[in-house]
Amino acid sequence: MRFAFSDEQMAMRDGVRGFLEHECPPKVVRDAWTNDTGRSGLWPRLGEMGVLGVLAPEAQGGFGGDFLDLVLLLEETGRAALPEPIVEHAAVVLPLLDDERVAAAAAGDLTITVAPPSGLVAYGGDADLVLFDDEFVEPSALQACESVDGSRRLFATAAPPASIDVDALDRAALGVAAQLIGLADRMLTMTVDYAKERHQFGVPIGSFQAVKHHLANVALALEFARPLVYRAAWSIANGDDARPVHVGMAKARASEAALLAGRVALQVHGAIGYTTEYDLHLFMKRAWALAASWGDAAWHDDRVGRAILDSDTIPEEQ
Amino acid sequence: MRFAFSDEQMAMRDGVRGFLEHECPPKVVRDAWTNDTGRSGLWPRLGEMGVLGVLAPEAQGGFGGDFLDLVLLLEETGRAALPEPIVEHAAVVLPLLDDERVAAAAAGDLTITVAPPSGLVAYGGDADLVLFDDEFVEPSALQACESVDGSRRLFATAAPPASIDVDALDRAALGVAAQLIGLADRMLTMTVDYAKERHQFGVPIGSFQAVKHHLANVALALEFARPLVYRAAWSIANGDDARPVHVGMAKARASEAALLAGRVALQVHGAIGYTTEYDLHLFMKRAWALAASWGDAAWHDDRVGRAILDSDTIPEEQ
Amino acid sequence: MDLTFTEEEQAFRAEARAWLEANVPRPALPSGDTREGFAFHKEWERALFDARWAVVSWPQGYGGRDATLMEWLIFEEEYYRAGGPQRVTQNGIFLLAPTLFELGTKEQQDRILPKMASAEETWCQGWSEPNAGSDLAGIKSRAVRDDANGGWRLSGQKTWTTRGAFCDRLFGLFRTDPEAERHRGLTYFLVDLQADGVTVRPVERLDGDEGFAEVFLEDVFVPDRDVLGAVHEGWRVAMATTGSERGLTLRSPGRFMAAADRLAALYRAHADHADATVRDAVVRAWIDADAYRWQTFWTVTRLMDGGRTGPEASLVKIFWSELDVRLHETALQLLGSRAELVDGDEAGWMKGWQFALSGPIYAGTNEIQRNVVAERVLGLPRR
Amino acid sequence: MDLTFTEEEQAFRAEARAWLEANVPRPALPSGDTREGFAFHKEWERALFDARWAVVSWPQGYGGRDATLMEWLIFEEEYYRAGGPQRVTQNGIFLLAPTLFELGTKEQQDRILPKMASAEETWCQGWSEPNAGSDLAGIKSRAVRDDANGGWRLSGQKTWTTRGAFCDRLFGLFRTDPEAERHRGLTYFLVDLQADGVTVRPVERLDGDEGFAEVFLEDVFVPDRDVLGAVHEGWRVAMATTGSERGLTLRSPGRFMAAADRLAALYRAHADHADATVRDAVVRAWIDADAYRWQTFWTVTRLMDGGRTGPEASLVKIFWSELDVRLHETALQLLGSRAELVDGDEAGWMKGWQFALSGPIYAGTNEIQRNVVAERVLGLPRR
Repeated sequence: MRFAFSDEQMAMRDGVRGFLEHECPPKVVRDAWTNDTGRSGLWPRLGEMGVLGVLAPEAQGGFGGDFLDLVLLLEETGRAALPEPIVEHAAVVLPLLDDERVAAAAAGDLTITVAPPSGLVAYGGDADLVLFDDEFVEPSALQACESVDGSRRLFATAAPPASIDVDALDRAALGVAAQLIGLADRMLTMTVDYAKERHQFGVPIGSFQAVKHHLANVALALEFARPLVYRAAWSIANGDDARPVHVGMAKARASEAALLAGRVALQVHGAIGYTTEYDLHLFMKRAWALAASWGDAAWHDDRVGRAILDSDTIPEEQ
Repeated sequence: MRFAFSDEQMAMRDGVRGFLEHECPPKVVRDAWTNDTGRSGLWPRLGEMGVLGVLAPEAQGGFGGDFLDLVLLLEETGRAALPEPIVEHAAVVLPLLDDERVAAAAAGDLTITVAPPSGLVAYGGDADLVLFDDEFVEPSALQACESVDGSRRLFATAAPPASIDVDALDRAALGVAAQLIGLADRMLTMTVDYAKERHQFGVPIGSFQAVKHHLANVALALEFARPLVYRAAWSIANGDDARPVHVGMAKARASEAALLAGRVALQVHGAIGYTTEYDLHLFMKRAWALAASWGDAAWHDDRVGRAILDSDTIPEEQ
Repeated sequence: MDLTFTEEEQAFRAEARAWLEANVPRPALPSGDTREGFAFHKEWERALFDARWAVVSWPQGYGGRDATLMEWLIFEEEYYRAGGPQRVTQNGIFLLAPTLFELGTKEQQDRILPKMASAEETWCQGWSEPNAGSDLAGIKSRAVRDDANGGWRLSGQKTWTTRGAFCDRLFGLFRTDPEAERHRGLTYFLVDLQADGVTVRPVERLDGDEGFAEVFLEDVFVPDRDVLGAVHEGWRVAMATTGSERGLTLRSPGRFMAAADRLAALYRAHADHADATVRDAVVRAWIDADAYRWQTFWTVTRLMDGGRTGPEASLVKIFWSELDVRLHETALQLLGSRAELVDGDEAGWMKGWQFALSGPIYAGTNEIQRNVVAERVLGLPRR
Repeated sequence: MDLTFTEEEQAFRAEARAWLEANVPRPALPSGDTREGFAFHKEWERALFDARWAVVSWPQGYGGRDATLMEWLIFEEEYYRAGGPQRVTQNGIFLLAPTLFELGTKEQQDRILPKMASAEETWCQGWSEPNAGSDLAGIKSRAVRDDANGGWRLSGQKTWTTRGAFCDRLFGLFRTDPEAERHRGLTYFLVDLQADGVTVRPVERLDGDEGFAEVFLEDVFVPDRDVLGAVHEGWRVAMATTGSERGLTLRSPGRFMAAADRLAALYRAHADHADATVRDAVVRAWIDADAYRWQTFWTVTRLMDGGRTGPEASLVKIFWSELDVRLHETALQLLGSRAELVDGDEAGWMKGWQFALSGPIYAGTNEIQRNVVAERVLGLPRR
């Protein structure tokens, strides 16, 4: 039993974090609310860096990696609220592509997104292809609709897909779970920093026990959700039979951690956080959207519950 | 619309409160843990005072009152953790008795208890009669069993009753809800007093914001549960068709308020509250037992839910 | 105790219901927290005023009906039951007016109240400042005496002023005694936002509406007749308002009963795929709205008997604000992955959720309110 | 990353499982927090020791197996999976022993550790005093120098001493410098409870067991060899213990995984009439137990790589203690109106509930722990 990432995986995480801190500051997310595509313009460079092609075979110019190599990078895209269909493209679609397309997708020459069970396709309007049921279709006949997160452009399919491959759904749910961990961490950091600076009654508001306990509760939720996400990434990477259960636990707790982080962040910030001039809302609204997509906490808890309660034997913990 | 008790009802409440403060201090409850009957010895005097006979016709020596006259008195018996089957006797059984028995029951010459759906009869061993289904039987063939509340003597029937009259169940559930309000109020008061006295880090622990907010949450639960209990008492007294829904709301929120009051009381007291030498456990364990009896919060919420969600129209609020 | 409504109360309810069913705008008005929407809402307020439904609890002379508090609650129930629009006059009629009735001069009452009720003059509040949020006593905006012109000259900045970009006038506290600190030396002013030296900058809120404003004042003249209460006594004057703000009038049970009914209807529409825990949350929200209704009848009966309400108002503010959050959170859970849409049929829930999130923050954060409950209701030491 | 167990780990697990399945007492032993029960538990501890399962992570020389932290976690999983009894030696082997290994002399280690592991000598902790609970630095019990006899004379009162009425020896802090205040001038002593001047009064806990004790000391002689660490440095010495107390060893994931499995089984037995919200609570408790397991593997991997764990230990204590409360609360909800029975087949849940309620209180209340998280993990100002 060794539950830690490799030095290479950590180094790649640090590289992507540094890149996004520099290239995807809140201003980039904010601009995506009003630009044509809702996107960052960083897609080709994410291809160059190998982020899009982590799951692509080396022969097709990919990294030849697995979900463990990808999960920390997706967490960073959450931390930055990167406005791109990167979970759909890099985590869901890539393993399903034929050789011609996989190289283009890994390089970032293509953008491919996915029609989820809701039929609300993220960035569908600007994508080259959309995975609908088990085929790739042109994003024609998509109806633009508006998300509370203005940098997350949604397009509705005429009808929701009839079925979703369970492995594809698990990769999507876990990719989003990783982003939710990054979002929660970002909102916690923002709020701790604000609570140290902001003074009321002659002291930093972070010195009030009520504020301390709110923030400690966020740290608690994060501390115990994060390992579930990494464990599920291992289960996907290694084809563990219980991966749907592991993904369910991860998405459920990561969704709740991010929603709690948003609630506490807004409450501690007060009115300033309630304005769109301040950056918090960019992350909070992304968290609202992602927590409910690819199955919310209740949906995944039910999924886990069926596995552990409706069978006669509980999955052996080993 | 006039939502207040009459001066007479308040005066009777004050009388019973004064009587119980003097005659039923914690020592009496504590003694009931170890004496033969688990009872207070106050039954005849409660009869004399007219507490047992509130619902009995005046012709039979009763008060000729309704549930509104009774509910505040039951709240006081909860505040004192009076170890008696008073809800079963005075709230459930009395309206069902024939003329001979009603006089004796009102006077306290009889003690009559009830077999609830669980088949666990409170004080069944020491009672003269037990209401089982719709008949009164001798408490024979009852199996003594032990409650976590040592002053609440339980006896199991061979089989649980086949059916319970819904009005009897509502009177029992609301009577217990009133006692839970009294218990919650008592535990809140005890804990506020302790938090003012107990010093740590050179200050009263009640000056810590975390302790303040714990106790404020108890006050909040009580403030909004209590009117539901009084409203349901009016609905029973006036035969309102929606009384099962009103009782359900009252028992659900009163149960939660009392359980929360117990949790917070123990947490704020710390180790001292965790000893049986201290009085808190007498009230906390009664709250545990009553919150789960005659339907717990989840059971009553379901009952309310069926009424408001499974019909096409929501009951008109008027 | 009599939990039936009197014949008068039933008649009042019936009249209100009939008028509202006939007059509530369909389709719903655009948000009153936008410049375009605000104009529509002023028209609606005018219609309410003309039918004497704008301020039912006020004296007839000022456009009211001398309604009892109980009748006012009934009106609120009917107003939200009928889907009545938000009240853009709220800060005036619910926050400033009680203070005017209590501490204003007859001249001020006669001059200000009728135009307030008819929305001819709309009011916003100027409490918060960049460094005076939860800590209101940190106010730095000041007023300097101008004897020559018989008034004061105000300078400083107010912030988070709801609808400040659309309103005509502002009420708030300014420091008239530069030597005094904290709660002392403040005065309560009524400020014309068209006056020279006033700059208003709209600020966009979470939901995209420009519902906030920053108000900058530079040497703005305010005549003595627009001082409310005694000079330097502004804190005491304002407390009457914040008292009522936290108390009954700000958010009466009617709106939450209506929201809970809409939530129950939303549940029925989604019952086939709704999670059992979400069903339970719907039931709890509905029960809590009902609990708020009865707790309010309990309080109002006491008030009508001549009793008073004090710090218990903090319990009420905590309860409705957190109920509103849970209620909308539950609706979003029912909508699932479609909850994020802000242009669909159910977009109102996401809009309402964002509005609900302000509840635990404004009018005194719920952290402050819990302190008040602990210290002033339960008597725990302030430290 | 490799989330499979090594062959060594699997072999270790198999050996532990086989021995435990063959040796765990059936029926379960009576409570070890009663005088009668304690004797049975000492026998069980002796059996564990003889099979070298008492202290698997200790050196072989002291009766251990030099097991890795990971193997220790595996043993804990198997121990609770097999329904192994509570560990009445816990305060010695998990709280005192780490300090002895770190700061004790070789003589102390050789003299004390073997008897501790075999339960020949049982240990209780003497931290709390009537006025030193959450505020441990409020300790008033004192030790006065006795040069003539080469030791110290202790006086004062310790309280909430778990199993103090049954144990042989006590470890705790006493004030050796009467001038010093708060954390200064304390010394860590090992006290023989049979010594002259010691009076122990059992105190009954919520669940009816005499699991607590008050320990009164009057001029009790303690030789120099029973001073642990440097004189006046007791606070620093004790922190090692409270560190591990809040950290890994006190409540490892194994017991909660086993409890969550029992809860799932209880749910299945009641599935026909269980409320949907209670089903959800069962699932959440099970997931949380699993989350605790993986958070622990995450931490232990870091420790085995030479990393350290600090104030994060407070997050762990908050999590398991509140999980334990929720888990038992859920079980009681499943039992419904039969939950209050303490003599039925399922009485263990009510007993467990009462034990769980102590979790958020002892070893530093969860309020204190949340302060630690906020100040030392998140870096918020202490004020």
